[in-house]
Amino acid sequence: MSVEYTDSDRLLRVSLGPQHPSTHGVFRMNVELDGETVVKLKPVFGYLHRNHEKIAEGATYLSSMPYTDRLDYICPLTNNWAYALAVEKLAGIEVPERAEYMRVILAELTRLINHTAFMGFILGDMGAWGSALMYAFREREKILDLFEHLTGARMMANFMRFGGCRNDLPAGWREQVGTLVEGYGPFLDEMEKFLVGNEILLSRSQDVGQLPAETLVNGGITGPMLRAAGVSYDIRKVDRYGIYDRFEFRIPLGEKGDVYDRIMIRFLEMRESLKILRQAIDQLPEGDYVNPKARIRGFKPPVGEAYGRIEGPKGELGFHLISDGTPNPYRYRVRPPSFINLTLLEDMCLGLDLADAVIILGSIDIVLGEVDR
Amino acid sequence: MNPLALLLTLSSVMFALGLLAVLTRRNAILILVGIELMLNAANINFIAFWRYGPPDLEMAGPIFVLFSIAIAAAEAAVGLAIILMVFRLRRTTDLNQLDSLHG
Amino acid sequence: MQPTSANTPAQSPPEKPGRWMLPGLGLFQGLAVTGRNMVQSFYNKERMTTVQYPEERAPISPNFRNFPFLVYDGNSIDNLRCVACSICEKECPPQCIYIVLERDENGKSLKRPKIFDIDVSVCMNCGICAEVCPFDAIYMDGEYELATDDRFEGLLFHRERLAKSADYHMKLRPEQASEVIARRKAEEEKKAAAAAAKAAKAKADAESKKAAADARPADEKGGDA
Amino acid sequence: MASLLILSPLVLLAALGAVWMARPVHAALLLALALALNAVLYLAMGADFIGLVQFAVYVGAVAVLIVFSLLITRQSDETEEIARRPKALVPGLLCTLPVLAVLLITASKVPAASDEAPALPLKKLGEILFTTHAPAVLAVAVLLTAVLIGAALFARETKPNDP
Amino acid sequence: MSKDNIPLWSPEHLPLLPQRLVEMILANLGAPEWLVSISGFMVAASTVLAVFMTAFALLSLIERKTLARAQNRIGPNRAGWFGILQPVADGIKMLTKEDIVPARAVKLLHLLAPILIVLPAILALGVIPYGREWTPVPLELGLLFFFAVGSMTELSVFMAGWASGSKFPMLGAMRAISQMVSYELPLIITALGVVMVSGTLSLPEIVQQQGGGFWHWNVCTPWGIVAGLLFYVCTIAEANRCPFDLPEGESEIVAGHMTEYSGFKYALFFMGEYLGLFAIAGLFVTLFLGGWQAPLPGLGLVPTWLWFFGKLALVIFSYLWIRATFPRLRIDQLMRFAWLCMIPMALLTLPAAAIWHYMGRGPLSWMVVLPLVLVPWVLVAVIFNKRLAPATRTYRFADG
Repeated sequence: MSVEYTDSDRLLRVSLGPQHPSTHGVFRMNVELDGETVVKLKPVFGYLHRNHEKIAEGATYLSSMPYTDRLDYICPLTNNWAYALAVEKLAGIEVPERAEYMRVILAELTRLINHTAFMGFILGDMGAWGSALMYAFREREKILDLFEHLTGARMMANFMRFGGCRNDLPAGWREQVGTLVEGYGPFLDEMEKFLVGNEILLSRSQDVGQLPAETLVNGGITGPMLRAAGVSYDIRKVDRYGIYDRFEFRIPLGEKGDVYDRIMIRFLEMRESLKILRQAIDQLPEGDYVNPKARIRGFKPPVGEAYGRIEGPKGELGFHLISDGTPNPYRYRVRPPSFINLTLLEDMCLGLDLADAVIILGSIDIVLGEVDR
Repeated sequence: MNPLALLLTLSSVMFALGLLAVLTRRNAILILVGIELMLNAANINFIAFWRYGPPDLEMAGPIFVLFSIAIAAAEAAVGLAIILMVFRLRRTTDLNQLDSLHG
Repeated sequence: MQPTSANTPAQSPPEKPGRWMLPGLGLFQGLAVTGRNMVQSFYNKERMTTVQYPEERAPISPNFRNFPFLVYDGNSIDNLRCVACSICEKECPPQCIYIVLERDENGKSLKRPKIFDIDVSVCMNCGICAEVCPFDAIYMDGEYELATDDRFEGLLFHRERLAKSADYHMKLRPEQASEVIARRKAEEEKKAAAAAAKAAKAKADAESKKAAADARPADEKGGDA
Repeated sequence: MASLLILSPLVLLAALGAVWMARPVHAALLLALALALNAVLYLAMGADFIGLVQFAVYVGAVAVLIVFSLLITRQSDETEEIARRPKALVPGLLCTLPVLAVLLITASKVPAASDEAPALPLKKLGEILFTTHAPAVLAVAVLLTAVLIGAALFARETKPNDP
Repeated sequence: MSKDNIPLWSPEHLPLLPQRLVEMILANLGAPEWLVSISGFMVAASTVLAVFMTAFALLSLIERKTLARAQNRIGPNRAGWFGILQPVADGIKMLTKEDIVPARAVKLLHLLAPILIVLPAILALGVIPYGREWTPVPLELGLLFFFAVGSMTELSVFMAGWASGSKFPMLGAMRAISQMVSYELPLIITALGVVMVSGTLSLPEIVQQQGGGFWHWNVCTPWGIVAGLLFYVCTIAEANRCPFDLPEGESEIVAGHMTEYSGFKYALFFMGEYLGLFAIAGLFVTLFLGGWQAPLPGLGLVPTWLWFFGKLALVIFSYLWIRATFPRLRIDQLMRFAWLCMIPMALLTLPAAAIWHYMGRGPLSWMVVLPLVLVPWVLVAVIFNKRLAPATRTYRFADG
């Protein structure tokens, strides 16, 4: 590394990343600083490119399922669901009711995981020495234990199948989720006390990184980031995919769309997720966990095209599939929320401090596995 | 050797060096460095005369040095603030380029 | 969609608009939380979840899956259930399975793998092989302490390393294994009845074919290798 | 005496470096060294209080300020020709040498040094400072306050981020 | 020597024992006076150094343990019982690591910086009174010496940042200097209040005056509460600890001025930081918490240095606790806090201390001085509440 200045205006060029303590993976920001103020920021990504889409085009439909786990490795089950939804649309497969409920439970648990971990990460970015992260991971661990019990893997679940789920709920799992949901509220209270009243956090996060709602909409931003700016857009309400129309829940909306709002919106969303979970556990019916007509071996969808999208914890997660009737998709395309949310990073950071850029990046909540695919 | 003479020689040379820096440096901040040297040379004199000169019951030497140090600190602060202001406006501290008052 | 305002205290941020809060109170709230955690981590199991790994182990769910293994019946690994149909090889997402069918001298399939290799450094524990196998021959193992300092051979599991008895399966996942065994038994019985009828004819066929195969054993061996 | 003989050349060397070094940061650091050695000189002469104040103010504040403004103005790695003007050397020396000559001649005519070391009682220093010199102290206090406010205003004008 | 009539083995004099022994042996061997005093001084200095090196090793472990507990972890517990050998393991690791010097570094300054950061910390530790009998260097101008020496740290941080020839260290050095300069002002001003009240710069003397129970400590006076609190905040900032750890804010500028250091030089930085922490926390204890004075009269049996180290441990524990909880400030907030809050408040403690000094201890002076410091405190609180924490937001809900 060398010290170099652009001759004209004597800016300091700093390359944050690809190996830097707060880039959430191998991400790089080429920042030009005037003092500590960011005057230019160029995100550089692709260090974690794994050729996911092309590999999927050469593999059978089922073979791509475990790869979707690895897109956003914080929340694999929503990825599974989005992909399964796309294939089900493509092939016209019905999903039994019990499977739908299982999916909702898993997706909301995943949302809890993601938002909880987010709280820890954002505090880490702000410089709190890991306490919040450890509390978050302590609770996340409980959910991961549930996942392990159900799917056999803590993170790389590979659980959803076209037409349902891979296996039925083990005995007692439902009750375990019930106790977890009951215990989660107090944890959120504690976390909120830890975070939200803290004056340092308030002064660090308020009025930082906000953009007008129009810009966000034009930029294709989705998820908590968009809702923090006050735009009511949640695919669970818009599409009502699965059985989300059966549950009573609300969409929290922010005021300013700064980092603070993004944190708070995620808190409120977790509380809504708990509500959904309670209802889903109560209503969970008996029945098939997978459509008995769905084939595992030799699955060939008809010629066609489908786009399945869900409200992932980070935003709209979509899979676009084109089938030519062979066992492999002709075209396979992911719409990753973190990647598209990341595109407005520079606009959010300009004119702010280097330290702000770091927490803004944290507040976007990216996972490089999904950004680079 | 007479310690007083030694110290006075030291302070004279140091003063001369400071003067040289003020006259030959182009960088405004480094001119300030020269000024600090000159001030210090003067301070050495005060302390030297207090120590080796005729008895100084009122301690005028040290007290003058105290004032001198206080004022030097103020001078440095103001000087650097001005230089920084100029730098912000003109993006340079090179005195040869700061010639907008030049006819 | 109609926006409504927050109502319950748990769902709105702690500060109410216009309320004067002592500055620094939030900091003390945070200190209280960490302080509570600091003290409670000494006696509260909920707070201190760390497990000292080599000495004590967290309980592992019976559903936990790691790398696949092959099941054989009885005591000999020659009785692998696998018939080397290569379905798993084809479905395996990272393509870490390599199978070669064993044939007899006549080139006739013996319906068992001559080579069955899994490169566990590539395998991603997805369990699709176990799912697609129509012969109940491959299942996911729960063993997880497989670290080795040999990056190449040490992580390439051959048939001998992969094969585990049906009893092991029974011990590992009793529910799944007993279901599988019951199903296999039923199938076996059905098959046995059918096979008994055919047995006499088959025997005659086999003898005549064997005579033909003896004539050209060398060819086949070369072809297999 | 021995300590003076050892220290004086060191002070001079450091001062010479501060004047002569091409890179501004080197010059500033050598200035800090010269000032610190100066403080040691005061200590050696028995003016403890002055020495420590010199150290705290010059090394702790003035030198740091100079160094910091070098950092801010991004001159920390400039080269020789920008830092100095060789053409000015001759006139500079022409002006400096007579001054030096006069000073040295004066210095050579000093009376013999008294050998008894005067004491520097802190309490008495304070009393004199705040009785005899009270108006001067007040003036300096006003000056310092003005400087504090002025420097703060100067510095925050364009960018609130920079101190 | 006059010390001979003091019992050699009393717990009060335990820390002085090595010095005494060496002096006694040398004197009995017939060594000249100057040799006796010099070796005695050397031994006294090494005693302090040994004590604080041990404390440094212990603190590096205890810090990790405490943070771990606050985060529901166990912390290092593999090297030796309770992880007690962890500092040794760390030390061996540091020593055997490759020492990397960047190609663009200015070699001499790069080498000098870590040394110059340890030096002032050690020097500053020398003037603090640890016990009634135990002040390594009882200087008349102890407090001034402390600040004079402490101000050297800024230059060494600058040297480290600049000499590395790299960007993150440079940013870190800029942050460190501006932070240290800004927080040194309130630090010195609040300490001035103590000087005014005690009428001396000698640290043992200041402690001596706080004797007779905790209500005589400087922190238990109306101006002392405010000054002590401000001083405490400044010590955190001067020690570069969370939430003022911007100079090395690892999520932003990797490790600040220490980014390009490795191996033993890095260990030196680490050591300098911890020794500086001891020094500044020790100064806080000395100035405001009564130094080695027992909290209640009648506890004469306990050796006084135990009280000092007990208080020091408490102060340092509070640093650890804070570190486990708080996020980091931003540089402009940090500066604003220093210049708009700390310095005016610190200046206000001076007249309060003066009034207190002239009115003497008593209810009347409480009634006069307390409002003098409380009113601006509340004013600043109101202003800050308005400006710094506009934390009143309501969230709407859209339900489908």
